[in-house]
Amino acid sequence: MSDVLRRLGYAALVIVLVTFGVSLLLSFAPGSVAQIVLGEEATPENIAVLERELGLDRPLFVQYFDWLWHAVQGDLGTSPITGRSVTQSIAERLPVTLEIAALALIISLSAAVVLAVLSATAPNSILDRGINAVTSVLLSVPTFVAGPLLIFLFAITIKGFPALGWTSIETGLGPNLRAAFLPALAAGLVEIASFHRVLRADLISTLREDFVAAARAKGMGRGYVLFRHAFRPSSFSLLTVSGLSLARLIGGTIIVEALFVLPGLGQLITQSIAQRDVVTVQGVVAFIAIVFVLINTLVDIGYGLIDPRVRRAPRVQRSPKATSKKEAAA
Amino acid sequence: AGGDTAASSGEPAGEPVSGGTLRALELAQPSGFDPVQVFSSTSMPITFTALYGQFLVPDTKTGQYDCGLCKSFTTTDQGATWEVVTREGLTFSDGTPFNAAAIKYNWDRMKDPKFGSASAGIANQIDHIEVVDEQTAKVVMAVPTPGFKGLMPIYSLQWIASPTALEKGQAEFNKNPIGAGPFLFDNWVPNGTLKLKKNPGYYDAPKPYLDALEIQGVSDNAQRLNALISGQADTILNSEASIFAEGESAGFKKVEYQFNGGVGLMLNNAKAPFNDVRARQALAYALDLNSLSDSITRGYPSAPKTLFTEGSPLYEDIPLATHDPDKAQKLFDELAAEGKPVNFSYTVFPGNGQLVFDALQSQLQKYKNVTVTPDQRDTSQQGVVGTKGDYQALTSSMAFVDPGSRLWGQLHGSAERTNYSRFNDPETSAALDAGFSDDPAKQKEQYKIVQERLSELHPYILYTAYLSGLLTTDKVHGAVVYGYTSPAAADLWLQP
Amino acid sequence: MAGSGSAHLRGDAAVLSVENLEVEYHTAGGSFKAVAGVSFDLLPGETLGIVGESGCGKSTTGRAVLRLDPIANGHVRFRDETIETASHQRMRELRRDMQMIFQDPVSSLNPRRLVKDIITEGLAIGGQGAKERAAVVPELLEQVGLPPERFAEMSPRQLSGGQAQRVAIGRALAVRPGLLICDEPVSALDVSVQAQILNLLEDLKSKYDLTIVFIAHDLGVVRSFSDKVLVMYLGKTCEFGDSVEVYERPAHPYTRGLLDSVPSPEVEGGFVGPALQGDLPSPLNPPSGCRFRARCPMSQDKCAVDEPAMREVRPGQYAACHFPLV
Amino acid sequence: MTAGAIPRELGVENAERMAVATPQVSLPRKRLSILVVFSYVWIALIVLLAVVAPILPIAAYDQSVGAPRQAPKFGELNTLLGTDQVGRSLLSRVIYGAQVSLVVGAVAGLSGAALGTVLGLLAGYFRKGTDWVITLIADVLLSFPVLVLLLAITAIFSPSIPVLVVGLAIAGTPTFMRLARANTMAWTSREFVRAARNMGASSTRILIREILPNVVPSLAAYMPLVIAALIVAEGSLSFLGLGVPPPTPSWGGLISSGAVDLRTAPYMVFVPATVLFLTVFALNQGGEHLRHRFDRNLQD
Amino acid sequence: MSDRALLEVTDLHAYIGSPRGVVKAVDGVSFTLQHGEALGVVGESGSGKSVMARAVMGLMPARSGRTGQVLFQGRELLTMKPKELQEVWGKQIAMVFQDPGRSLSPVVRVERQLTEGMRRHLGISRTEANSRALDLLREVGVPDPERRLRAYPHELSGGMRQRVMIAVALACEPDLLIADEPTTALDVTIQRQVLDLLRRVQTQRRMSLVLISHDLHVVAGRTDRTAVMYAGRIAEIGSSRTVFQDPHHRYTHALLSATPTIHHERHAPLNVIPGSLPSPTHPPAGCRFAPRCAAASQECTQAQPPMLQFSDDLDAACIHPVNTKEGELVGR
Ligand SMILES: Nc1ncnc2c1ncn2[C@@H]1O[C@H](COP(=O)(O)OP(=O)(O)OP(=O)(O)O)[C@@H](O)[C@H]1O
Ligand SMILES: Nc1ncnc2c1ncn2[C@@H]1O[C@H](COP(=O)(O)OP(=O)(O)OP(=O)(O)O)[C@@H](O)[C@H]1O
Ligand SMILES: [Mg+2]
Ligand SMILES: [Mg+2]
Repeated sequence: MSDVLRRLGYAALVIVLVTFGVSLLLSFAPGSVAQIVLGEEATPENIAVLERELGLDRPLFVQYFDWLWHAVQGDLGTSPITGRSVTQSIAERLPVTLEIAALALIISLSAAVVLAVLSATAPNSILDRGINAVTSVLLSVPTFVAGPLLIFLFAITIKGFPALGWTSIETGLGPNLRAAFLPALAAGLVEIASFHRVLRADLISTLREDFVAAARAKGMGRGYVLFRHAFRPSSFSLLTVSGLSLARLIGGTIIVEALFVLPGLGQLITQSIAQRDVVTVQGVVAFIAIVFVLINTLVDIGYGLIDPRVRRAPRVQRSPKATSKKEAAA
Repeated sequence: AGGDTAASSGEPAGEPVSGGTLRALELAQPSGFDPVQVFSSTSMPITFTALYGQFLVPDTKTGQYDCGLCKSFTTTDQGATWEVVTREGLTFSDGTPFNAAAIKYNWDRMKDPKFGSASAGIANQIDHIEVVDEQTAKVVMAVPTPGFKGLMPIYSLQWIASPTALEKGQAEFNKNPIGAGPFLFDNWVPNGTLKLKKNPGYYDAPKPYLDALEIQGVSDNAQRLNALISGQADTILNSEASIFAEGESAGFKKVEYQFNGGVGLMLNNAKAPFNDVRARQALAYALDLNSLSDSITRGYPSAPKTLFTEGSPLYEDIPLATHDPDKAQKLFDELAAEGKPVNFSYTVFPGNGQLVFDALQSQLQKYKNVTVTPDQRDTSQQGVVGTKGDYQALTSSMAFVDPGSRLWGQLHGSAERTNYSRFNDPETSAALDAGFSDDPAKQKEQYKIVQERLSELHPYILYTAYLSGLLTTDKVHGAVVYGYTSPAAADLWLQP
Repeated sequence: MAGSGSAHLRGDAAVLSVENLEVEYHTAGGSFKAVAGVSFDLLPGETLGIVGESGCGKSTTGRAVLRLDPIANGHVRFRDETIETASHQRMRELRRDMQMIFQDPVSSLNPRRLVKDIITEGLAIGGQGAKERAAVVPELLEQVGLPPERFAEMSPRQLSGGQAQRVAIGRALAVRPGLLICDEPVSALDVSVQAQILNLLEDLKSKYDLTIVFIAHDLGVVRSFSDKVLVMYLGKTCEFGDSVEVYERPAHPYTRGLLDSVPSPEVEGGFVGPALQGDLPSPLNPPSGCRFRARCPMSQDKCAVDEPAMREVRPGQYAACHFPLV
Repeated sequence: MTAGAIPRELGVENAERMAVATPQVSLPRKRLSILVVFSYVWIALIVLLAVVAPILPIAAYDQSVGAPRQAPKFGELNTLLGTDQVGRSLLSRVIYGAQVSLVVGAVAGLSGAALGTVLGLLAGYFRKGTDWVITLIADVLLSFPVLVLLLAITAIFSPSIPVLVVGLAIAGTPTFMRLARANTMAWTSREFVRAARNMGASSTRILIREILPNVVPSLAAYMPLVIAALIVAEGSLSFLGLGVPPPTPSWGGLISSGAVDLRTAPYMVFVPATVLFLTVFALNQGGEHLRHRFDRNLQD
Repeated sequence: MSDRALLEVTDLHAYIGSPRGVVKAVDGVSFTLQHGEALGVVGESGSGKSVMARAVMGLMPARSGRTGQVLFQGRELLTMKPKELQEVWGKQIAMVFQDPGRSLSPVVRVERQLTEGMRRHLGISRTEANSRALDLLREVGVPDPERRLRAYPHELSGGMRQRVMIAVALACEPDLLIADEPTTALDVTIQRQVLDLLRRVQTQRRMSLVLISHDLHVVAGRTDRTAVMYAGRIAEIGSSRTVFQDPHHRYTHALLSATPTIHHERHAPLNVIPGSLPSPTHPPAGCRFAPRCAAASQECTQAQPPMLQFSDDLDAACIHPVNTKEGELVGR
């Protein structure tokens, strides 16, 4: 229990530091939201009035703690640019970003698992080397190159998928998935490579373990041993990496969202930074930090699901080898 | 005054047919629909004419403005006061009356710095508004503004929203904006698709023809075309020559309108080096505007040769600039010898800015005693740079439909806040003032002076035409493009 | 057993005297005392063997004496110095006089340094210049039986386990310590190499007049190498005495069980006595009273209540047991 | 030989087999794979070209060499890879672009690595409070999406190479910090650290002499991977229009400005994209290779 | 079949490709194992014991090769197809590995690890397999077997895990159990328990046993015959009592006298074997122990000494044998 509290406290600290950091950063940026709102024809007096109206003439600390005070109560404030509640803006855009990120993760995980199993069953074979070459290629194609290429291929040449825009799930799952597929693929391609890499390496080393030999020595088939005995203990690093990558995908959908014109968090934050809309930026950043913490927690829970050894408090006596290996994996 | 003739689509298509849903892509995404929040005349015309209708409708034949939602919009004292009369019985879609009080409410709101309207500048030219009677509002200007009516289509003063709805606050309003336009708000996800449905109570029946509109804003030109090609849209707004060409070759219909004037380098006349007219002239001589334009428009050069397009009644064959490298070099050398070398920075904004800079830089590289360096800013400063005069050269547009409003504001010596180039030439100012004449001949004469002065003094070096238009599938008709706020949503229809 | 008490300490003559040493570890599962009240001392030139099953706290004891693990309680005296209260600075100096040799020879050598640098590391820390150090390298290597010309420039990866252990010994002896703590120095080595190292240690011991704490789980090795032996169980002491006598006539049932578990090919069935039942309990919640009682064939009610203290059962032989085998 | 000892019988066939039949075993390939060789050659080539760019017989990167938008064609060197919208040589721009991409990637990578390593060493060695604070910093930086951080930084300072380097270095720091911390913890638990402490070594000495030399190789093996990631990050920024100021070329900038013409002049994207791809690919391959060679000592 | 040995290994070679070259881990090993017999295999680390066991089973790593003959109940195992081998594994030959912590799947409950083999080989139902698993756990002396069935390996102590491993190996009543250093990772007291257990089940079930260890003392007291391996070859093989008390091979002898026992005189120097194990990739020609052997002659370094029969129950590959009984060295 106290452990849970400590974790929560730590997470809160991280979130406060992140949001304060971003508001501090943006306070150094030239230009102000009032200027943006008022546009070209603004007079300095108008700007001053608006800034007072928005409370931007107060010291940074006061502004920040005011924001924090409201944020703690669940009110992330209102964007001076759009006049919309930030909570609501996030709520509107979250499904898009979340779906893209989750779909990207699903696509890349499933591809990577299949490839890694193929690779690991015959390390250094022609097949393995072929797969490695393919994933190395994927690893080296950044999203901003993959995106236009996918659009060119699948939207313009083949016309199978929309080139841009979002169809919400209310319209129907089919159109929704069609709209999400290309962006998710563009974001997920790079991840396939890293997932494949860690899973392959772990599978290969697990397959060399005594317990795999022991299971084989019982007369169990190769496939059975691979999936029943070897797969779960090999998926630690995969879990760590996919947690990191999900966090990265959620924070980094900026490029895909820009490429495919998706109404997601990435767009929101890019726009808000450009418009010096600190309130929205803080809200989104806080939110991403929360998601990050959440993903970390999920990953920790995931470890427990994958491996009964970490479910309960770690045993006192652990062979030093096992400990150091875990450490390295983490 | 007059502009170019309008371009329109689907002439031989016959009578308009009702029904259907049109999917359109505009140039930008709205961040809200409260008129104080927007500045939307060329980037989101369909959205806003759909919600709020057209307050004034330009007559493309005469270049004059007819009344749309208003009954009359007149001045009798050279723009010192304006009388705006609304239509009898006209209501907003929530049933509240569209009357003089509603106009006063909306325009007063524009002036209120609390709302931070982007049109506050023009609204502030209004001193106050008197509600004369239910239908009539008297607009008293701070200084006589003869071009006020012409400015209307550019600014968001033209979007009149229901005061009752606005009273509920911006957030509420954006969830259900209420105007008196041809379409009603259906649903909207910010950055997503805006859905609108037909307003059965629209004053100008049988318009609108469409049952529904689905509008999305996409700022990237190429992506908009991609979407059209991949069948995601029926029509896209466009302002780029190369995209028009590509779209046409992909089998789409083009509807294109060219503004007078164009887009180009705005030189800061109040700051070295361009406070010296020779520096501006040297630059104008030095640049091969067609090749500059070719680079920027990706192979469809359109550097305007003259201030007015050939179809305009005010057209004169006075070239805006001539390419003469030798003269340019001489002037550069001369200035350098005087210790005033032409070393300037070009302010680069995200978007096309970098390309313009590259083109500029690679051309000037061939000359001696001139250098250009980039001054990168982010979008947030786009508005500030001009107002503050914090630049040497900057890409800006000097595009207009009728010269009275926009050109006056940009070039007149006493148009302080909107004259970003700080150009102050008494001769030009006098001619602009005199240009507000009702006599076409006198007008033409005065604007000839303006054109002569411009080709002599070069406050702007225009390198590309300012286009506005549409690419559509064969089915889309009724798209008339004539400058700001076009096409109007009410006119569009779909061939079943 | 599993008792405390310091009846077996021999007073001021000892070079090293450890009294009621306690070391506590904090883990995610909770805190526990890996060493829970251990006392022993060494006379000059003596070798003390510490035996016990894995996890009973042998290494921890060795490290705590050097304060490489924090001392939670108890006293450690080396010559005239009180270890547990010595300043950091003083401790750094003192440690040079008390060296340690570790179980895993390979991991105790820095893989990124050469043998000649490793073996003179103590001298470098002591402030000797590069020239002086280079001069002593051959001597140091030779004394541990490694031909200098071949080994000086080698990296630890190229060494076999036995060679690595020789380097580790050489490094420890380079600073001329008075006390040497050997933490299972041969258990990672093959039998054939183990004998080489044991003989080497035996040689060096007489040559440098070393006082040695010798930790091992191989009972045969401990017996042949040490004068006195201390038997530990779950962080506590069971028995202390002359090594030959303790092996011949163990007084503590645990010592007896340990000795009976040593395979002996000469007897039918392979073992001389009955087996000990059960496993080592978790140190997180050790049994009350005598920690050994759960596995003890002769445990009685008293054992669950009272913790036995070390007491003399025979002249010079001490055991922490309510019912010693006498 | 004793009289009592008689040779064990082995069947005749077995005796024969003993002479010949030993198993044939293939050895793991020791040779560098062709891809790795290619990768090193490519990296060397790119670095070399970037360094000697000024003395190469190519046009300046900001000089127009002919008509705009020429497709690649053999013949003249400058138009070998085509020209851009302004008529500048893509070959020259790609080569000079390498300067930016490599400098930004390498300098940011190295400084991020240096900072991260120092912090990671301290955290992993001293643990407790130091570890807590440093891990907190890492977590804070990690929960900032990299691009958001960079967007914020470029909002403050207008983009320039130093700003990019600083931004990317900050972005790269937590990764190294975590790596260095994990490595340090693993090495600190080794007996040789204890042995050094037992020799009277100070913490500084242990950190610098004992642990650092072991941590650095495995971190260095990650460098190419990180540099590759940073080159991509710089590309993404340029793609968003926040890269190095014009007319200085960078690969990301070239791809971004070409992307608009993807349909009509695809080579404008393909040329820089291929170079970027090959470089990132080569760095990744090289990194993997180095990691296999140097990161292993963690395991054994 | 009863007159035939259960397992006949003839001239077995098992090589493994490694980055440093071909490791000649097992290089010409021959022995036979009778029904119900317990054979001990001893040798120092790296002498090829594990590889030999795995080569007999057919569980070799990638990049490896085997030649020779492994006849199990008259069937050649070396050339057997994987499918057939799977029928032999677990059902007829079972194996227990060195480190009980590493040879049980960490993420699979004891129950499944015990029953999956039975269900595969014996085709019995889940409930039946479960009740047999309970019986097995009881047999190997695991207290509270119902609870242990639901446990994960990490929840068991080392000794308990090794018992479970033995139960797993016994599940399908194999004819041969190969135990590769089953007690090396355990403490003496636990080692003792496990060794007793192995001995008990072996005699009760009349099963054949190959017990591998690096400690001659462990093997000698509890097997019928013992083979001493050195650098991939068998140096000496014979009845356990003879090998331990009257070894003929120089290596066996040296090994025994280098081991301090409870009877060793305090502080007396131990007999040492100079040098270290030969390189597994480039072993010396001739007798592999020759470079470390005090009695080595020219002859020893030239040809591999043949296996010589010294008595009914002892063979050794040594041409300068020791005879400890008479206290004198034979030969030279
Ligand atoms: N750094 C540590 N943190 C937590 N627990 C530890 C640590 N080091 C040792 N322990 C625990 O302390 C107890 C005693 O450990 P110690 O290493 O002293 O035993 P040992 O007798 O040397 O065993 P072995 O024979 O296996 O070396 C064990 O339960 C061990 O798991
Ligand atoms: N998978 C492998 N790859 C390469 N070499 C190997 C492999 N397995 C074993 N070897 C080598 O084969 C030789 C014999 O190894 P083996 O494991 O059989 O020895 P062992 O007698 O079982 O030793 P230990 O007592 O340490 O278990 C050693 O030199 C070892 O390094
Ligand atoms: Mg220990
Ligand atoms: Mg083995």
